[in-house]
Amino acid sequence: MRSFDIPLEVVDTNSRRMAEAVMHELATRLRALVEREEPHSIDLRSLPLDPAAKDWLREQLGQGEVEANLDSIGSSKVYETGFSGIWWVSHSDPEERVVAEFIEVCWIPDILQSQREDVKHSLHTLENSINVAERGDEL
Amino acid sequence: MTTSFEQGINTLKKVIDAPIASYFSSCTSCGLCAQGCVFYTEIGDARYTPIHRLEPMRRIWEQEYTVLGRLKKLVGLSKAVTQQELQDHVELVFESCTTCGRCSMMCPVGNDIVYMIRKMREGMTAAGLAPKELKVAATKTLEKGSVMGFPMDTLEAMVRAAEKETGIKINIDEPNVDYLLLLSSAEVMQFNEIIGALAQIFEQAGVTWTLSSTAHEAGNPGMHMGASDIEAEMINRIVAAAEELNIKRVISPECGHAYMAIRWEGPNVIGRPYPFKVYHIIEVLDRLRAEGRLKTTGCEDERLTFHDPCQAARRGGVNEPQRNLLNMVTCNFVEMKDTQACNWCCGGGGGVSSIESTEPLRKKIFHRKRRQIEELDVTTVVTMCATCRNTLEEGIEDNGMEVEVLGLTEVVANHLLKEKEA
Amino acid sequence: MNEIELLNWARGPGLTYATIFMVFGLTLRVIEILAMGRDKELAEVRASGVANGWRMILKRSIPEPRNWKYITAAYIWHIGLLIVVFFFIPHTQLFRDVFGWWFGGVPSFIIDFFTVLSIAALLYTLVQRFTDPARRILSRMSDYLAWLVTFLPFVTGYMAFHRLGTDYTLMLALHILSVELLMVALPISKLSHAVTFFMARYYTGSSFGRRGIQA
Amino acid sequence: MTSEKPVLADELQRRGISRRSFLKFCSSIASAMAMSPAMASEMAEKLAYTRRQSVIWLSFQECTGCTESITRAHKPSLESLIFDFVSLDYHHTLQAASGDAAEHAREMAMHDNGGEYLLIVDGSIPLKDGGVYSTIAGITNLEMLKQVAADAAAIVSVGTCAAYGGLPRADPNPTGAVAVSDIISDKPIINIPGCPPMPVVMTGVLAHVLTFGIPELDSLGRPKAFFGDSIHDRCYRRPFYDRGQFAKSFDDEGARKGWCLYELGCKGPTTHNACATLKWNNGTSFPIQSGHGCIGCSEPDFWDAGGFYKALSTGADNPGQWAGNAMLAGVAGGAAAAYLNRGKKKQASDAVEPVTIDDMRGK
Repeated sequence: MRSFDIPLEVVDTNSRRMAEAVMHELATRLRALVEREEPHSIDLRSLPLDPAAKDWLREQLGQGEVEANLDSIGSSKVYETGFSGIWWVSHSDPEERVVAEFIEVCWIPDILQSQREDVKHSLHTLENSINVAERGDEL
Repeated sequence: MTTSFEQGINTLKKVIDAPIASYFSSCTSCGLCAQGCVFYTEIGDARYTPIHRLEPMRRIWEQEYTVLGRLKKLVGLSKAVTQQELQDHVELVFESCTTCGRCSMMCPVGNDIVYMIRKMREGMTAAGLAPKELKVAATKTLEKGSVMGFPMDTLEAMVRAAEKETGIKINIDEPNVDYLLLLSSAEVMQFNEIIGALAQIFEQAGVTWTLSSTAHEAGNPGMHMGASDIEAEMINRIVAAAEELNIKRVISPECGHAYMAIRWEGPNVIGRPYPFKVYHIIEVLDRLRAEGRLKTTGCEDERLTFHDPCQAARRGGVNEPQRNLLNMVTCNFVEMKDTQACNWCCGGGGGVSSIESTEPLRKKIFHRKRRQIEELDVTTVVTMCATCRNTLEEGIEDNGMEVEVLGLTEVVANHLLKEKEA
Repeated sequence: MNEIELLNWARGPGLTYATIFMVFGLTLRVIEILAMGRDKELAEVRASGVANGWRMILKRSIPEPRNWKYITAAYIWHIGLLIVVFFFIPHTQLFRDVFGWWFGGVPSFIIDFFTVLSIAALLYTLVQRFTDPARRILSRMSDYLAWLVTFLPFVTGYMAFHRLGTDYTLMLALHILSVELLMVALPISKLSHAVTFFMARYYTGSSFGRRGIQA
Repeated sequence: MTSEKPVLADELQRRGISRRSFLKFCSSIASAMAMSPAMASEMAEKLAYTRRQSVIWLSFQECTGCTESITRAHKPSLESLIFDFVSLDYHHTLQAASGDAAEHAREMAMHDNGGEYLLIVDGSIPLKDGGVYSTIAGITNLEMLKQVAADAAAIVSVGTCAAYGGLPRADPNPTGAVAVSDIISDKPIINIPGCPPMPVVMTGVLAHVLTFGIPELDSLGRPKAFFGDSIHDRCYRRPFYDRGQFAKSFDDEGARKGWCLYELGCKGPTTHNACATLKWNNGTSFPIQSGHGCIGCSEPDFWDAGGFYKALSTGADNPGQWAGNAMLAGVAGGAAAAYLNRGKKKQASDAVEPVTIDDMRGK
């Protein structure tokens, strides 16, 4: 018998209850976002959810209109769930293993936003390349 | 010897044996023995907790016979038993304990507490602390041959009277007969109709028997007191008489402590087995019944109950014979709620009834017996111990109850099938 | 010394010392008692005392209903103690390790039930020790200490199992230490009745048996 | 000196690591440390404006497993980014320089960053016989530790050997090995025990030290973020424990079904580490998941806890082996006590005179 033949799933009723609690929390947080502009993020690793409970949660939330893939030292996948304002964010490392997973309640997840420093750097690069092109034209 | 505190302590050291060591080792101070004790339950004084009565003995055991106790004594953690302490325990060991042994039935770890009380009395007596009434009774028995101090002439006169009444010859010092009958002083003085009754029963059953002029007293104050030497001397007289008359069976009369002394303690205090067997009179009658030699007629139709004497029933193991006989001669016999091994003491045993100062205590504890009798709504209580009978009669009178007390032998005799009728 | 070192000590040398002390002490006590001897029975016996001696060992374990007020709590925690000590699965591991064989365990929720019950019963017996006059007059300091060393393993065990109080490692160490305290107390206190009661009952039972008393 | 160094943000940009990647790194670190997700951007902000931290890494009585653990990833992992954030000025296994040049690099770093450098230690320090059992460049470990620690800002003890003495300290401890904390008491010490420690823990702690300072530690000097829970508390097999379903051997039905390994000696209940949640080999698995109980490697004295395959509830030693002798001694003691008791009893019995009628009559 190989070690990966050992089943990993344990039916744990506590885990399912935890997933149900997450649904309630999301409702509260979504209200806070609408009424008070308060974003929130739930770290899924900090919750004792077994794979079955996580799947259940994923199923409940569904998939919405937006889906984005990042390529930044490993991939990241971000999609809006069936509930607008609730996002599922999962980060993988270069070996495609999930290293962090969040459910974010926000208008748009930070990680999708262009970062000011990156933009500044881009601007610099862009201007440089224009200058180089122009100089090239002059030549 | 000259009794002294030292003699007492040495005696206590002497009597501690493996059972006692195991008992003290096992006691968890749970206090359940108190629930068995009639003195504790009726009077409610915590000092009457049976195992508490043995505290000096426990300390001697611990200090002398356990490694830990020796150490504790060495470093002064454990105080030696004092004379005053023993003195204070006279009340608990003699005056408020009838050695009925009911506590021994309650103990969850199985301690035979009253076995220890008996041994403790041994030490107390060696320390010169035995109650004076018991000492007087012992003196009378040793000197006159009977607990109450009446001479043989008195008994002989009663025997002759019984002969006249029944027309049956009663032997004294007759050798080679089936049985040597012992009597207790209480029977001779108060319930002497027993002699005639037995003569009739034995006559009918075809049993030969005799009394002894040198050993007629079954009672043994030596046992109550815990003076084994004195107890042995009285036993030896009986053994000598039985041997001299070449009798193989000795009958202990309707007296609980006598049965305990002669049947169970006797061989052990004299240090050798008997050349004869000992029976309680009720055992003899029951055997005759079983053999069909005891023929009775009719039955007592009064509603009656039976009081099991502690030393014969709970401590002596005579439980069935009395019931067989009762079923033979009574038709309205009801058992007490607590009976046989768990019967409540009448309050007079263990020498307590002979100690004058205990009268108020006895009056208090009799209420247990009163309730036991009253809840049965009987008119008669039958028993098979002269001391119980006395105590019951006294208590019943004190409480103005309308209940009659009878000895079982007498009840059987009353229903004996007469020759003519046969 | 930190928690894990304390636990290692408790599981290692501590347990060994406690076991040695307990076995040595109890053996000594048993020999000490047996060697006191008892006189040979010279009266003609009705029956051999042996059978009734053994019968008494079992028979006195049966509760006497008339005393229910005084014995119920004690029975509960004694039974609880037996179940918890000998049938809690981690405990069965210990016994299996020591003896090479042991019974199966029972599910933890049953152990939990008996632990709570036993703790409550023990508390009640303490109340009784203060309130019942007979028990109070008999109680010496050693009786209260014996109660305490019996009580502690239940409480520490419960707390360790439920991750209550302090860190589990420390709680487990305290639990094992409290049991070791109990083991040390066994031969030097009235707790030795756990072993000597066999003798007490046997002696009484055999002497009763000889006289034909069945009780 | 340090102020002349560029801030991390510029370094990263120079290496082509986007700010977004950096944010992602911080998110995963914050998550691993069970910090609130909101802290991730704060950490990113702070980290971006720190300068590369000078680190001196001393290896004493060790097996290099700790270094292996942290550097073993085949591809550059997210966690290995941390090495871009620090300046590893001395590490005698990893550095290119050797001999005097290496020692010189250490002295330079100490000189240039006095009071600010971070000291990382792996391995225990032998004290016996003047510490001769382990020396570097002729300097005993004890000596070197004291020297380097004197001007360090903080010390990180990596691995169980440095944190608690580990294998070298196991009974009978022939070299007199001790932990860093047994020698240094005037500097903050963070213990990252484990044999070896988890790479992500190392990364997380360094990131925390660089941004928020020294993390909250437990009584054994371990960051609570990683060592706050026991393996057992976070074990996915925990429900089997609660239900009393235990594997009895490594090849029985229970083992195949993935039941609890308690009876097979798992030390999960008393072991504090993050294996059950963060897992090893980039999150692949951890010992219990692959069918072996936890051996408790992140706890002090784990080698001396009675064997990896003895259940936690059993004696570490075998208490039963002494029972026979204890009983014999008890018999001997009992016999001696009995002899004394019998003598005493006989003496008392001999002193007792019979009670006679004269005693009854009184004087």
